[in-house]
Amino acid sequence: MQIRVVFYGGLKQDVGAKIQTLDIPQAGLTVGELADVLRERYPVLQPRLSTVAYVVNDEIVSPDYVLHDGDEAAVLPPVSGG
Amino acid sequence: MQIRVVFYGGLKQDVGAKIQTLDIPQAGLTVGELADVLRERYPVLQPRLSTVAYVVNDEIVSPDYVLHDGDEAAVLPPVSGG
Amino acid sequence: MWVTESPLMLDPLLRETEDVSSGALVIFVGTVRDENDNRSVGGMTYEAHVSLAEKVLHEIEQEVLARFEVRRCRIQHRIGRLELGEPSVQIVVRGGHRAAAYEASRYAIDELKRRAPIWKEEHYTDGASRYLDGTPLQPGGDSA
Amino acid sequence: MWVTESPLMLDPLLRETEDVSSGALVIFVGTVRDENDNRSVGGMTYEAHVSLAEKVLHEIEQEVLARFEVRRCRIQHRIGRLELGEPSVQIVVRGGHRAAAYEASRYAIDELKRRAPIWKEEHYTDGASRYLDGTPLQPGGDSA
Repeated sequence: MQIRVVFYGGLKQDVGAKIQTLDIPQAGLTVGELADVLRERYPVLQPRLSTVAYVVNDEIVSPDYVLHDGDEAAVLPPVSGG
Repeated sequence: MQIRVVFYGGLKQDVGAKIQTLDIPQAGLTVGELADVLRERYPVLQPRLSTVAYVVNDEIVSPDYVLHDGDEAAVLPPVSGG
Repeated sequence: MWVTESPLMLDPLLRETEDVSSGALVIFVGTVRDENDNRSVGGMTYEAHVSLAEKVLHEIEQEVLARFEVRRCRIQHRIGRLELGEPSVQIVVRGGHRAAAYEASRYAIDELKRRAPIWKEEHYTDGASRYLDGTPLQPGGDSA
Repeated sequence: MWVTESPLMLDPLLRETEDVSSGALVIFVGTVRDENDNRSVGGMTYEAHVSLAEKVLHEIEQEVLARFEVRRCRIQHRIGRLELGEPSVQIVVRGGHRAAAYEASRYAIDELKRRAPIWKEEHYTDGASRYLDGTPLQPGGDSA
């Protein structure tokens, strides 16, 4: 299945792109498992993944949230608005 | 000698005029003595004189400040700006 | 200019205080509201001892700059007859960071209410008018 | 509208929140300053997760109205490239009295900084740029 991953803030510089489409060889993937995939594919993100939040459909989701084919997951580093 | 007395806020309604010129039969008058004069001439002010401030030349003055002929003394009730 | 009979305008005061070294801008505006002490208010008349009020508001601005980590402070008070919703006072504070700017703004309006020789007469919708009770002035300004 | 690429304008927000039952108006504006951490700043780029940021700012407005004795609250944040002095955020609070209006305004900006999915990239006058460290987002919004 495919998951669209959108990187915000400094993360998109680390990854080198704001949007990446990941091909996942299974039918469902928890957000916790997505973090493992990201850690593997983008080692540069390793030190930052402990402080990111994952957002699906404008909700911050927990590690056990299950992503399905075609879902979009946003990866949000610590915020600095204002 | 003459002292110009200017009443502010609700005091001018009590006195019936914003400015009154007082003829004083002596050459110098302390602000404390002015208060006595006002108490006598305007009995309606009696309950309010304990909370007023006296201003001469844009300074709040104490009861022992001496007024001279031609001076102007402003009588200021409690303030309510803002 | 600290005391004026003309309607208060925010834009000129914002331009006057522009400062690229300030990241926080806190503005306080007091406006005439339609009710006080459960009485329906239709307008307000403000009177000032103008020359002393200008001096006091200028002093408060200087104190704000001395006591708080802020870079700009301007205070203006309207006098005369005001309709509902019109601004009676406006205070602009700019500084590097927001905590000090908020504190400085509160200090300015609290001191103004305590020290500025200004009086308000409320006009009620039933036709009556009344000078509000206030705070007795103390000698000595900020040391009081 | 809570998040916009257009320059923030105060007047429309003041008109939108007009209220004759409010006597106190507190405005907070954050502006781009020329220095941070002793580095000379030439501008700033703000990025947002726009749809979530709009939701969060709207939620904060609702919380402000529920938690404080105020009658109006509007929050707007700019995104895109900003020059020195330009406003990045503006918060308007109106209420009957000033104490609650100040507290509500501070709550709004503090919560925005903690919860709004917005990031700033500082551009330094030496040509370098840097995303600032920030506050990790917590699940659950205002209960966090």
